[in-house]
Amino acid sequence: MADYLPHTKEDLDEMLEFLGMDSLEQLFAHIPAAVRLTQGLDLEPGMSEPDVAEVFARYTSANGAQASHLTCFAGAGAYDHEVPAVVKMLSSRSEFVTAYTPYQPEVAQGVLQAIFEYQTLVSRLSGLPIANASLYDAATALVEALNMASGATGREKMVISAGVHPHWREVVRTFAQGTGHEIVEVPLKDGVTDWASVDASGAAAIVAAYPNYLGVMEDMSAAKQLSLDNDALLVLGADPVAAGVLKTAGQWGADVFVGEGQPFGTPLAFGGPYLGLFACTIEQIRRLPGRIVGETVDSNDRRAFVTTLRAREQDIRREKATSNVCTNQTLMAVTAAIQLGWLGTYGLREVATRCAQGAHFLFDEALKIEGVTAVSSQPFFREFALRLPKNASEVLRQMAGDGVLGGLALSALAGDGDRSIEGSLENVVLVTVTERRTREQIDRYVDVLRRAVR
Amino acid sequence: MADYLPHTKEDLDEMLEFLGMDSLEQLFAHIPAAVRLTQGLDLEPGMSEPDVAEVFARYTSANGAQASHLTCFAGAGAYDHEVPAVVKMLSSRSEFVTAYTPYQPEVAQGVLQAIFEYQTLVSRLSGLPIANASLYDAATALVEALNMASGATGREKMVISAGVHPHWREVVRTFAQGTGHEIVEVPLKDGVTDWASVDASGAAAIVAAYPNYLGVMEDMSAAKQLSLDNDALLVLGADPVAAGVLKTAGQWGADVFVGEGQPFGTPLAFGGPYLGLFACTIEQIRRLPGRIVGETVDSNDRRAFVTTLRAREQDIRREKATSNVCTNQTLMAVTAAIQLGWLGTYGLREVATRCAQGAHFLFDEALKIEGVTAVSSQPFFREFALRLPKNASEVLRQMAGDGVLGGLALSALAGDGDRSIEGSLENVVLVTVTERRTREQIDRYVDVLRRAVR
Amino acid sequence: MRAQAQPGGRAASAPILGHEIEPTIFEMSVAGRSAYQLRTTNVPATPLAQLVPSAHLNDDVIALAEVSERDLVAHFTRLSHRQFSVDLGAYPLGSCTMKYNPKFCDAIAADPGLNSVHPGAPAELIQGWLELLVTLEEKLCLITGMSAATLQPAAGAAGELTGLLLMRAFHTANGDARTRVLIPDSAHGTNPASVTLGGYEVTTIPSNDRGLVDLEALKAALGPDVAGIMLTNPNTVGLFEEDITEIASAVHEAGGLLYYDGANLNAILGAVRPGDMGFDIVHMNLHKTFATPHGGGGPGAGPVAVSSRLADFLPGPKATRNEQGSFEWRTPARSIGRVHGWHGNAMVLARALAYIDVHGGDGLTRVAQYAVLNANWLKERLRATLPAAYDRVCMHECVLTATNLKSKYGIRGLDVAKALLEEGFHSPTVYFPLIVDEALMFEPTETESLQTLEALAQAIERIAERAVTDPESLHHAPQSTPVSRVDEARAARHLISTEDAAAR
Amino acid sequence: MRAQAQPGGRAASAPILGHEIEPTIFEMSVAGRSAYQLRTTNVPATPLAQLVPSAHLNDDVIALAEVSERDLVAHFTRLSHRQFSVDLGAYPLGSCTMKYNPKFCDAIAADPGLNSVHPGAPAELIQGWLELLVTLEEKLCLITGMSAATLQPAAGAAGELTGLLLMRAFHTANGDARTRVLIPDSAHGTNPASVTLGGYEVTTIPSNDRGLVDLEALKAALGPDVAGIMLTNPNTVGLFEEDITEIASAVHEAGGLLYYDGANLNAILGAVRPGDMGFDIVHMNLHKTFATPHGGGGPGAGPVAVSSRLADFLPGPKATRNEQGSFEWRTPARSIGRVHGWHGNAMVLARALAYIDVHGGDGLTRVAQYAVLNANWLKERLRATLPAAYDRVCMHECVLTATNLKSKYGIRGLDVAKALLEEGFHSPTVYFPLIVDEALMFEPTETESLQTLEALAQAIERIAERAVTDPESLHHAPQSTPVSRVDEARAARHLISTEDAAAR
Ligand SMILES: Cc1ncc(COP(=O)(O)O)c(C=O)c1O
Ligand SMILES: Cc1ncc(COP(=O)(O)O)c(C=O)c1O
Repeated sequence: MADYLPHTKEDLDEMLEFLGMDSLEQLFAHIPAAVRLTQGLDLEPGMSEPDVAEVFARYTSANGAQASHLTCFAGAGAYDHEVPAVVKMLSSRSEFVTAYTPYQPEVAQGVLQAIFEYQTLVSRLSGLPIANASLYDAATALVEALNMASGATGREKMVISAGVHPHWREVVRTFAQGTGHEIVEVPLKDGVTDWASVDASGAAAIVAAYPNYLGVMEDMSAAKQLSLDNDALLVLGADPVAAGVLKTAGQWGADVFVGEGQPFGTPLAFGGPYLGLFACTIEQIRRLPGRIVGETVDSNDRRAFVTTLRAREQDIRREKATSNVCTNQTLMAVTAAIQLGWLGTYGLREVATRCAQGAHFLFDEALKIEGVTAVSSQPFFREFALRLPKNASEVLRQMAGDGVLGGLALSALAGDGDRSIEGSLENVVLVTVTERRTREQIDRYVDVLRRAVR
Repeated sequence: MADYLPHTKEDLDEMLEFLGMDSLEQLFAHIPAAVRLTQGLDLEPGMSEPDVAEVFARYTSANGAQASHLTCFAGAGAYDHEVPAVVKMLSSRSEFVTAYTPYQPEVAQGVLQAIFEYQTLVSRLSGLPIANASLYDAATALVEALNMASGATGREKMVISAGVHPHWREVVRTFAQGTGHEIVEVPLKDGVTDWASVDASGAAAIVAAYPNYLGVMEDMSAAKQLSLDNDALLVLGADPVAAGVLKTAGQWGADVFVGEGQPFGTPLAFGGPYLGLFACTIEQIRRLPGRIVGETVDSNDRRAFVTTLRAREQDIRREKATSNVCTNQTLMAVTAAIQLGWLGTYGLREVATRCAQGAHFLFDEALKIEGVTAVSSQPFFREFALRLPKNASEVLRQMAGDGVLGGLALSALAGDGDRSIEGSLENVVLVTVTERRTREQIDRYVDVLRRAVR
Repeated sequence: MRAQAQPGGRAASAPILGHEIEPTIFEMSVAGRSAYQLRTTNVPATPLAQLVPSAHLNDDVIALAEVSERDLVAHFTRLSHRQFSVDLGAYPLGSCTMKYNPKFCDAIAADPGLNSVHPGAPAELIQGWLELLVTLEEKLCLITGMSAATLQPAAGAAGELTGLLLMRAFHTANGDARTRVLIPDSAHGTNPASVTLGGYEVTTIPSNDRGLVDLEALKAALGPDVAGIMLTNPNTVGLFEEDITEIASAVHEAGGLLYYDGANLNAILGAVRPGDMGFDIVHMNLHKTFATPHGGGGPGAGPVAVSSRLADFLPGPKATRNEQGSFEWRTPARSIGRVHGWHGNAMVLARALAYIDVHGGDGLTRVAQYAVLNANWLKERLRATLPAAYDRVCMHECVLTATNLKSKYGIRGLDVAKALLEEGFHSPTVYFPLIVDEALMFEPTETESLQTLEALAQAIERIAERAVTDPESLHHAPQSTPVSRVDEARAARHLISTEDAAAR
Repeated sequence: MRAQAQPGGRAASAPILGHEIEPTIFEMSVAGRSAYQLRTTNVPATPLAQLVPSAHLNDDVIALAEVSERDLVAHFTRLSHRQFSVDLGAYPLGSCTMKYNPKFCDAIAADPGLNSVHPGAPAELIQGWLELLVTLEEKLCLITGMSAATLQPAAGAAGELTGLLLMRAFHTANGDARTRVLIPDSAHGTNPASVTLGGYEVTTIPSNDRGLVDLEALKAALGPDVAGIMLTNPNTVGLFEEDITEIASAVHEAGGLLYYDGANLNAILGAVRPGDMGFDIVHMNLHKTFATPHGGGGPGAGPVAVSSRLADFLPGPKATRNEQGSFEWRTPARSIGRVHGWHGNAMVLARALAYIDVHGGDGLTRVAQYAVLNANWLKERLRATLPAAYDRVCMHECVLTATNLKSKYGIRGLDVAKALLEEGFHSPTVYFPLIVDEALMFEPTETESLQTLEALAQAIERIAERAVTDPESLHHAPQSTPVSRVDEARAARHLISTEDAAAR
């Protein structure tokens, strides 16, 4: 029985003979004996594919992954959107899947042109002229945005709304340990950033989320004004689905847009691989993190695409690079281009609209349940936080028993002491509705919630 | 929202204007009004893909298709073999899937070469030099074989062993209504064809199955002798998996080989699309049904493949064609070539061997159950019939409740009065084991059977 | 050194990189290499010799190929790159309806809930499958205006033969021994071939100068020995047989039945139904009209629907809704018997139902309307370059002719077809139907856009121009394809149909 | 006539047919066309204006593209035909480990049981996922000889930065303010870039003439301000740092930590473990060693494993087996915090575990052995044509140099690389590592066969011959590819990175 190694006994013999060796071990003979493994790896021996499939069947069994069977009302950057068969088929074509970074453009026009189209789409959705060829996810894209702001301003202070996704803020704090950025968090009041409560002087960036992670559409003029007043960059983290109908980051005056691209054709996938969207103004182009594809011509003067402005990148600029990113999320970027091609101009609008319609419908119905109240009185888009009369985790557990993933408990998502919500988080649940949720499912949600909070 | 029709309102207007028409209906105006549909089709309006997926979820639900969840011990030409991810991936590449018959060889070398390789594989497995590019399934391939025999001998009488799959025999009888063939069925005695019981004089073909549908490996010399004695063609229907280790049709002296190619990479698929394997001697080449691919060169003298000997086919020979087949099962043939490439020389042997090992192990264990007896005392390969102390359909129903598809009830498969089995069929079940069945599953089978016959 | 350069991992044959030939999998084989992996079963590994009497064991090992999974993947991926397909570009191959097939239907057919079901499983365990089949039968009957159908035939030709056996069973049941079936001279080759296999003789009816059945000739051919007529409508010239009601009454009056070859059903969905035209038996090519990708030559499915007086003869067993509202297999009272080893190409049937459901009555009607619109537009657009064989409103396909190019510049229809390959399009069907000289049969289908049709028209115009300026180059087209024009005669003269026949 | 020829359904840009350019999806767009289909929800369709205050609504419609599903499929299928990939042919791109990736692992990653799980679902509902992660962490630790790991980093570079933050946290916890990190001059660019982001200064250590870290220079650079050293071993020249134990003790003695860049782990699986060599922090490129297809540039995954004294600092939350034997999320006591929005590239992690399980300890050991064997064989086979930069036993890759060809015939490494594309192979990595002139870095990987390597060697020999006979042609290679040599300078000079920047 085979694994994936093509070497026959005869091949091995011939190759070793050619090398003048008589065993494979000899190839490793120059490794100091003191550190050589003598007994091999302490792992089970190899199994056949069907045997491994059996092992994995345990991980994915009804017991191992109940969550995969529930009707999903959870969001927070990870959304249960329609991914049609056509997008799955195209994005899994092996030419896209088994290529690497397009270092040889003559045989990589497929990936290069797909990225070019992706960059165009991200640029249009963000309202900013420059988009890169993808970053890991929204959280790390935000870190790159802060590094850009710091490079642009020569400053270290980052003023961040607590309306930014709690995980993103956490990631920002982690990487600040290396960059030395000073992170100043701005609390929310009734779901809206209380910019007045902080001193933004000397800030490199003003960072806001739109809609914020609680779903609230904040008026971004305030953040923009603050950035202008302090000569800071305005960095907006935006929901790219909502971006199909809301004012763009560019229209709000943002210098940098970051977003989570998962909604564009990538499954929930337990959180990854996702897709870090990134766009910025032309002024920042020399500080752009990661790859960018540009149009050019070949030696026969035909249009061709190639990665460009490479002098910013780590392989050339090394310790002075704008970012350390190398392997990124190209396949997800290609997938996003395909999914957005499928949605088209009006499909994305329709999806965004249906999300909002579903969310508002559920919100209105849920508020009819005794003891359930809204956390904020502000206009929201497709996500909203509810305060329940009981511990949210408990309620979610009970709802799961009825086949519904009722949302995310804020105590788990944000952690105690988070400044996005006034008062205790314990009873707060963040609820999301996508275009895949039917009225029947929403009605059932309300029923199940009603029973669970009783 | 879209279907798959690209025509925009503007396109329609422009096209109609170009044609000097002002409505689509005008295109149909020359159809006599008396027969025109005025109200459109009496079908529900179109639904979106996700809506249709909901409808299909009902068909495939646990209720609708319990059988898909059972551990499968049913066979009779439809076998639950391993189909690895790599074969599924390759055979679903859209270039293979969305092409048609390779009428333009310059842009169809992919399919043509794959068929050439398939023909080689079928030729080797059958031990016969000529294989065609596929037929619908084994049953209809057998009909083609009889037509070939009739063409070769100018006779109409077909002497068929009752060891041939009951459905194939039924199909043969159906098509004989058109060809006028006289079908003489030869009963089995203790699982072996009782050739002596019939008069084969004037026969066009002697038809046997190897192993026969009850799994029994009959000595094919008898059939061969009969064909020689009567100047008839010997037509063998063989299990192509067993063919990996048993004597080939060619070695037994067959003139024509037919078989069911489903075991080579095609799922159970509720019976179709499957794959009719067909091979024959060089003498019969001008009577070959369907397509055949041949090697040649292009105008630059490079190797190329093309469909050949086309003068036999319906599009050229019309009412004198050797067969009416046009659309065949190319994708399954390509799949078979891929699967056999994956199995390779020794993989197929290993699969065949494991089938036999599993079947014999189960057979021995099952016979230990009180009241369970073998229908035949003859050597079998990977399939066998058991006589139960109870109605077989009843027993199978009960076993299904325990998660096991215990085989096929002969009363359903063959129908009453079938001459393959002496005595009543009512309590007889046909059991199959493939390489996918583990000892644990077999032990469970025996347990469940024991309980069911109690 | 022994090592031969063998291109397992070398892509020189993939058109993206070059134009070398792709070795066969046998040429890539290296003894001792393999790809397969089987599960651990713990079944006792009794030696085969103990299970199989030695008289049955093959003393030789049958050599297949010995390749790694990597080489297997590279080989078939490269072969796929040497293959044109609908997903790459337009495929206006007349009579074949090479429309775009929704990937959604592929996903339906890949659902293990349908795909992992054994065809012999007891009916109680497969109610969903049976309901699916019953539903499809009902919808196909509604679409064609018939009363019952069999889903067993695996393709159009199988449907034809099934239909002819039904015709025979019907007449036989009436004690009526008829011997001839009428077929227009424009008919597809499967029709006469099926008639022969159905045990009938073919009588060919000529077409008139309008490309339609010559009604007088037809009437003259009718008689008490005529079992029926096989027609496709629109016919293979792409024209609607306008005299259909007259034809139908004439045939019926003579005691014959009307068989409808449904290969061209795509033209008339929602516009007119075979049943309403008077047909008694209808086969459908689900792979043409209802969007099964053609698989490089198959699989398809060719259900046959009939009027009520023929329903009792249909093949069985048939999925049937019983009185309790559940589903079971039933064989019609006077069934001709099975025409397929199991229940037909079931996964194709499932796809077709999904396709019908997505489109609905309104969508299917649009399918036909746009297919017909596209064909007429193309025909008109090319009027000056390749005139239509018959200058009338066509249905979903148009038969154009290259006789002008041939007489003036020596450029045949085949040359045009081959040159079109270089232009990024698949060729139309050439030299069919046989009654049209230098026929080029274009069926754009409804899924191609106006803009694509315009690109196609411009490509043909460029070719026509080359016919004037550089006719020689057209005789050598195509050159940019994986192989250039193929020597078909040599393949037939010197048959090499397997690796073993090839002297390598 | 208004209709423009737009090649939605025209395959002229697919290399199988020709070499036209493929239009962008925006060029294919036609107003009013669309492909999307959404389910019927019956949710009240309140107008957006009632849900969203007008200050927030965009007055403009953002134009994406308007294409049919058919055109979408054709476009991206054609683009795929303009793309080289492992599945088409060998991809000996040094440092990137472009091995064949089993399709089985793709199937694992496509399983809805894993793929449809929301990352924020409560731990009780995702025990299987948590167990998978814990199991993977354990196995990665066994493979590297470390004691705990984080699976969060999304790629190698993210792992590097995570590792540097761990280094920082460790020193900080010890009240130890160190400022410099040592890096050999042969290091991959991500290393110095990560060091900067980790808040350290880079001190570059020269390589000696054997291609290894200059031990004396290293020792000289050490000091109390050195936080640690980043090494990959084998290094980027493909050579094993034989002085590793001495390096390790020197660095440790100076109070520094050793960071292992695991991009080259494929060379040493089962032969030697970073932990046993003395490394404190190890990142792995799962997409290189553990067979995630590279996706055209990603995704990957870059887990970081550490020795026990660093375990407390790992990012959290981590999937953890609790005392009751079930699984939960726990954040290490002194965690540096999250480095990913959720739990890392989870589906890549699942693939890697499947890959590890199929191979087992024995298979992984063979992976490294055969990878090293292939590289050494190729190096020796090409000795006369492209000599190795360092003439010693190499590990899984070999750095060859084209300086001969350059000085004699003016043929640069780049020319060789481009010509190789025409030969059906992807190019090696060119001009890296920077310390080797005209470097051509070949990493054949273990999944290519001897026969493929021989074909590769012959192709290179042919190119070397062309350097003698027709050097000019090499400057213009490749020509048979979808586009010929690309003007990179122009792209940078005149940036057009979106359709809107392009003046079409
Ligand atoms: C007009 C016509 N009739 C019959 C057929 C036969 O159908 P099938 O190829 O499915 O057997 C075809 C298919 O090519 C056809 O075009
Ligand atoms: C030696 C080396 N180190 C680090 C990296 C960075 O890994 P990644 O691309 O996954 O970020 C690479 C990848 O190219 C590499 O080759």
